[in-house]
Formats: sequence, structure tokens, C-alpha cells
Amino acid sequence: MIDKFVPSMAAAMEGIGDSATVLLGGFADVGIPRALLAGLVDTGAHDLTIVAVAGGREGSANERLLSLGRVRKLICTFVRPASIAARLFQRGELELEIIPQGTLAERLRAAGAGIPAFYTPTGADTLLAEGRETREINGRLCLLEYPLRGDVALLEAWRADRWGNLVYREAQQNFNPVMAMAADLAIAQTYHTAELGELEPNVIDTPGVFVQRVLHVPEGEIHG
Amino acid sequence: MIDKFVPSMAAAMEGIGDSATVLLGGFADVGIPRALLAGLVDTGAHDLTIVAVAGGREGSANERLLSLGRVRKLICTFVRPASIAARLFQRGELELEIIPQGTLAERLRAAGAGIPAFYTPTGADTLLAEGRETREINGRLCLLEYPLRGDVALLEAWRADRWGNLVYREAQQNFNPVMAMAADLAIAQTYHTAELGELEPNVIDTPGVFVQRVLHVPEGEIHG
Amino acid sequence: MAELAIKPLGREAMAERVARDIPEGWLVNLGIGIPTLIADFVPEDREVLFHSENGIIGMGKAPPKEQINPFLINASSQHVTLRQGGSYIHHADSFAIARGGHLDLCVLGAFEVSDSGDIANWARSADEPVKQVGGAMDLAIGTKRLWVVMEHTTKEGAPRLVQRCSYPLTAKRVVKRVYTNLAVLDVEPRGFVVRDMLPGLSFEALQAHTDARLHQA
Amino acid sequence: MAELAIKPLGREAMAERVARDIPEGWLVNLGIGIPTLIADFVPEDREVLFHSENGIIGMGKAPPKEQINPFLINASSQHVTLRQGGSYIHHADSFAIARGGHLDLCVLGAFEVSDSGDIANWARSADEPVKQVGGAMDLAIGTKRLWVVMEHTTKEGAPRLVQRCSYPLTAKRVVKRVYTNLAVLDVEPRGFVVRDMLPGLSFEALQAHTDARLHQA
Repeated sequence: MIDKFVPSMAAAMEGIGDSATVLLGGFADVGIPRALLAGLVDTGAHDLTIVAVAGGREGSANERLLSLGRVRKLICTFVRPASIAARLFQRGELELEIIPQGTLAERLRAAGAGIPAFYTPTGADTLLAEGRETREINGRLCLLEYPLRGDVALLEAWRADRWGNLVYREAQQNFNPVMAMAADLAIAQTYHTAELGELEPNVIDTPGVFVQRVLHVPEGEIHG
Repeated sequence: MIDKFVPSMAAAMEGIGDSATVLLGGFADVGIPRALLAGLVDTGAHDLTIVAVAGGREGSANERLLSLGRVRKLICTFVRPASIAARLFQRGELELEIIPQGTLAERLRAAGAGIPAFYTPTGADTLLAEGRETREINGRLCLLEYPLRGDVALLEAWRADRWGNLVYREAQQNFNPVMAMAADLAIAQTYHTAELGELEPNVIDTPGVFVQRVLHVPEGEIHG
Repeated sequence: MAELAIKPLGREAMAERVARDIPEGWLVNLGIGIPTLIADFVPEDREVLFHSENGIIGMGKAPPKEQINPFLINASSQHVTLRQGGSYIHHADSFAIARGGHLDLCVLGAFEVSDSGDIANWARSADEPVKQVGGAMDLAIGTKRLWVVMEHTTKEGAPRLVQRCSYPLTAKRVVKRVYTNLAVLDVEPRGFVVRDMLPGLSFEALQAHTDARLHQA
Repeated sequence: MAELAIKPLGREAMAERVARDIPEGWLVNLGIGIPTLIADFVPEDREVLFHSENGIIGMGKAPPKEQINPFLINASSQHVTLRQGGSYIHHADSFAIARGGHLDLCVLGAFEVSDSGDIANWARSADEPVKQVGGAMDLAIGTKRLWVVMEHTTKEGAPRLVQRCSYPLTAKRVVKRVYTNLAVLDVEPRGFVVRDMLPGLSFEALQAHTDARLHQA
């Protein structure tokens, strides 16, 4: 019997090593796998590469990872000037790769969909294109972009079953579905569990084939 | 008030001209917009380019389009040797472009997602790569592929509302969602209509922003 | 630069002015800042669909405090609602909408716009230590129409409608129209064309506050 | 070529032999022909997830005639069912699964397989007037493991396990294992390695029916 539920945070984090590339779902406060992030802090893993929409918000577990010096490189779409990420970068203690948000989503999707490279006009006319390979396609300058894969993805879902099928609510999905596809080991925390078959086939957002582990973290148990 | 429902087949077909590129949803017998195809035959439009998973099945409206000589070019993933498409091609009366099925889906998706080109290993080591641009990426030979856009997409859905939101059932969606994204004018026939708000946000498969016209064709009205 | 004899529009009035020009049926993305205010000035019975990068189609107005849904925010992290007929998508599909030409309109704020339609709105200098790119570049290249809403000049009175942007570009040759607190200007092949001005403002006075050459409609 | 003293496996027996080697939890795509039969030999309580290119994850067995759902077919156009826990996706997502390395296994039929793992399964000649590509090339390059199930020789007795494919290739260096009606062979850097043979069949007799050089396990 396939059972992707893991009984503990330790089991959820098993095998995540130093230097891992970790894809971190969520946008602003929504869809962030807070408990798993706190679990990642507790593993002590360091030299991590974190891929997320932004540098960690004040008081977040991602900020804590950064402030503990566990992150070697942050790939994201913006960093607030007053944030820890910005300070670490300015002190030379953090590598930063800032990329457009659509390009981030598409590079993750390319990793999940087996696209070895693609072109996009996004950013081609900007500073971000400096030193990069470009090509004019139909009269439009384009940048060549490569897939962005993760060793691990940390995700948040609303409901999940033992096959790893995930359902999100409202704007909770954001980066979670593409990150699930783009990682070797996709780990989801879920507010609620469901029996196999309880999640309707046309309601499942992320098919379980993209998810390797599920941890049940009931609502309200973890903030932070 | 946005109302994408059209009252008649004539209104559904309005403006489809000669030489149009028509994306045709469906796979085998499922998800084929039979009524719209019959309507397309009746418009008399010719010199069409048809994009579909396969050449028309025996007795299908697509086969009728082909046999009436309305199709200049067929872009698909296979053609049965005994089919009309194969005979027309061998007589020099039809252009054929046969491409891998995943590449077809991805080229449609690229058109819908604004990707000017992408690389894929699919077909790179084969006859299909002859004379084409290739590139080795991470030690793997890849083909450069371009988006496949349609002037028109003909789709079949199970339920639809006046914003053009579509819901499919079981394996009905197949190519329909990516073709909706890839066409300037996406026209859906639907078995059932729904009031706005009746289709749950997490059940909508194709958001109405990808659909321009909806024609209500109740179950059983059209075969063929 | 000469003092203006008239009172420029405030942020709400600028948003209201843009809202007036958005017809029913359009799919619209609104950037952070003044653009976000525009939705409040589109009456509900004019069915305009608002898209938010974080995966919302058919975004509705802010909810009353007691009806806040913590899972439903827009790209500016504000609590919002979903209209009937709206739906949720993931980030890659959401940016497929933005980059794939499905937005009828995107309205962004900017530091500068050039008379060839270049927009600079993400960094004040190429040397800024940390960059805030977000989704603006994707929106700017992908939308059918890009409108910019911004003050006509900086607080110090320096022009923002320029011959050539001095700030790092977001995208080249993409802006179709600019709404400022003084005027509405189209970007045409010949440059900025004045479509509308505040009552009492002269073309010459407007030109005096503009670096690029203005054209009469 | 020498007559065989033993009776080769039939199509069902070949499918059954492959099914034995598929462990619980794998995501598996089965090509048309013999591969499609494999699902029937995987017991339901061994949870193997079958993927169909037309957008099914967790495909179940054929339904009894009176329960046929006309909207639920597999990539071979056969009526199927959905298992509890299964779901539906569109064609681009379905091939994202195939091309993105998410299939643990794909089993295809073939005309020929070379000892470097090349597969030819879509055309009998480069000059065929019409081509039947379908989804095989996508599956072949994208799956974690590609297994081939086919008769060891053609009806005329010509070998199909060859040093070099004579038919147009589907993909190069992708086949990991071949199940024939005589044997099971892994494709390793040194070439075909015989893992299993029909009882009563000698290595030499198998070699006599094979173009490529065989290796003992």
C-alpha cells in the first residue's frame, strides 16, 4: 500500500543534507510551509540554496534560516532593502540571484516538464540580460533561460491523501504546484488529511505523483 | 454584462475565414467538438490548416473537411495509412506535418504562455530532426521548437458559464485547455450551461479568459 | 520650473481617471501603488476581470474586516475577495496569462517613461545593492496594453516623461499610455501625444514640466 | 536459423512476465499492443499507478460493458476506469509527466532494439509515405526507465535484438531492458545481458536467434 504520510517532522526531513537546493512554496503569508521550514532549521543543514518568491519576511522561519547563516544562496524575485537577506548580501555573506517572477515560475515548470531550455522576452532589454545569451525571435530580443530544479521542495496544502494528492484553497497554491514538479523530493505539510478517493479527481490540484512525503500539521499548531 | 454564449452556429463561426489555422480539440472520440466541426464544414472555409492529434477518423467531420478538399495542411501526431489524409497526402493534395504528441502539446502551451521558443530532446535523435536546428544541452541533443498558434480553436466542454469558464469530465479535456490558450478565437461547445458562480472556482478547468465564444449543444443533438 | 496655477490630481483621482477608460470585459492586472486603487473605481456592474499574479482571476474588492479570508490575498498582500465566476490558478499558469498576451491591460506605476514607450519602474540605480524585480518585467512584455499611472514629476519637480530613461529599464517600447496627475498622454510613433489635460492647464505649462517633446492630439 | 525445441511465450505470458517485475508505487505508462495487456497482470492490491497520455493518472481496468463511460478512454482508445485516488490532467501536463522524468517506467513495443539501447518502433522505413509518431518519442526520452516487450524475432525469424537498428529510430540509448518471448535481457554498457530465459532454452540457442552479441549475467 502506498502511504506517503510520514509520522514525524524527523521523518519528513530525513535525508535533507548540507548544500541542498530547497524550493520553498508560498507567496507573502499564504501557502508557506511554516512547520516544514522550522523543521529544516532544526536539521542544522547549511550551505543551502533557497528558491522562493522573496527573501524571508520578518519573524519567518526563512528569515531565521538566513540569520543563522544556513543559506549560501538565495534565488528569488525581490529582497526588501531592510531585510536580513539584504544585509547578509551587502556583507558578502549571501549570494543573491534576483529573477523576474514569471521567469522563476517558468524555470520551475521547465524543470518539472523536462524542457532543457527556453527563450523569453522577459528581462531581455534590461540589466538582468548583461552577459547572458540572447536571441532575436520574430523581431523580439529574448533571453535563454534554463530549468531550475530543487533537491527538495517544501509545500503547504489544505488537504492531502496517502497517495500524496494535494488540494489547495483559494490563493494557497501559488508556487506550490510547480515546485512539487520541479523537485526530486517534494514534501507537503497539510492542514487536513483525506481518505483515498475522498478528494474528487477534478478537484485534485497536485497529483500525488509529484509528491513524495506528506506531514499532517493541523491548523493552528505551528505559527512562525 | 459579459456574455460569451452565442445563440447559433452561424454566430459561433462568424469571421472564420479561408486560410485560417484551426486548432481542433479532442483525442480519439473524446472531447471532439463535433458540432462546431460540422459548422466549420458548412462555412465553406477552405485552405485551412488543421492542428489535431490525428487525421480525421472515418465518418468524422474532420474527415469530411479533408475529403471536401478544404484543408491545405494538417499538423498532427499520426495519420493512419488507410485514411483519407494519407491518400490526399500521397496525391500531393495535402501538406502533412507529423510531430511528436508531447511536442505538439508543448508547442501549443508555448503559444499560450508566451514562450517564443524552447528546446526538447524529443525527436532530436530521429528523422524528424533532419535539417532542423539542434543544440546539445547538458550532454543531450535537443531540437529547437517554436510555438504553434491558432487563429481559431474549436473545443468541447461538459459545462460552461457566460464568462466562458469551462469544466470537462473525465478524459474529455485532453488538448482542449492548451488549445484554448493558444488561439486568438477559442470557441467551445458545451453539453450543459451553468449560471455564473455555479461552477466552483476550484473545479473550473479552463478559465473563461481563454475562451471567446460558447455554444450550447445539448448531449445527443449532434453525432458525426 | 514654473509653479502650477492649478491643483494636480491626488492618488485617488488619478486612479478614478484610469478606471473611467477600462471597458467591460477586459482582463486587467494592476501593479502595486496607485494602480491597485483603480479597482475601487470600477463599478461592480461593469464586469472587468482583475487578475492577480499569485493566481487569481476575477478578483473582487477588499472584504469587510470580519469576513477576511487569510488564504485570499492579492499580489500586494492585501486581503481581497473572489467574484462569482472567478477562479484560482497556480503561479506558472498565472504568468502564462501575463506573458502569453491574455491581459487586455496592465497598469503599472513607474519612475520614468520615455517617449518611445520604455518604462523604468524597478530600480533607482544600476548600482542598487539589492534589486526588487518582482513580476513587472513579465507583465510589461506580455500584456496587450501597458498603461502607466504616476505623478507627472518627482517631488522635487524633475520630469518623469523623458526622452530617455535614466533609471534601469523594466522593458523597452511597451508603454501605450500614461496617466499623470496633470494629463493623459498616448505613446505614439511620433512620441507623447496629449489626450487630456487638467482644466486650466495649458499645453505650454504641461510641456514645461515634461522632458520629452509633447504633441497635440 | 535453427528451429526452437521449446514453445515461445504468447502475448499474455509476455505481459505477465513484465508485470511480475513492476513494484508497488511506480508510475507506469504502457504503450499500445502487448504493453497494454500488462496492467491486467498487476494485482489491484499492488498499488501501481498507470498513466495514460490523454490525461489520466491512476487508470484502472476495463469496465464491464454496462458500466462503460464514453468519456473515459486510454491512449489506445479503449474504455477504462479510474482508481480511487486517480485524477485527470490536460495533455500538456500529461506530457510534462512523460517528458519531465516523472514516469518510473514506460513499456513500449518495438520493431528493433540495439545493444546500445536504441529503439525503433514508429516506422518500418524512412521512406514510408505517412508517419505514425504519436507519443512514443516523448515517452522514450522522458521516462526514468524504458523497457521494451516484443517478440525475439520477426515472424520470418529475423532478429530484432540487433547491433544497429535498420528501422528509423524513436530515440537513442534509452532502453534499459527487453522482455521477449524467449528471454529477459538488460541493456548494459557491455551490451545485452541475459537475465532470464525460457526453461529448456540454451544460451547458444538464444544467441542463434539474436543479431547482437549476448552476455551472460
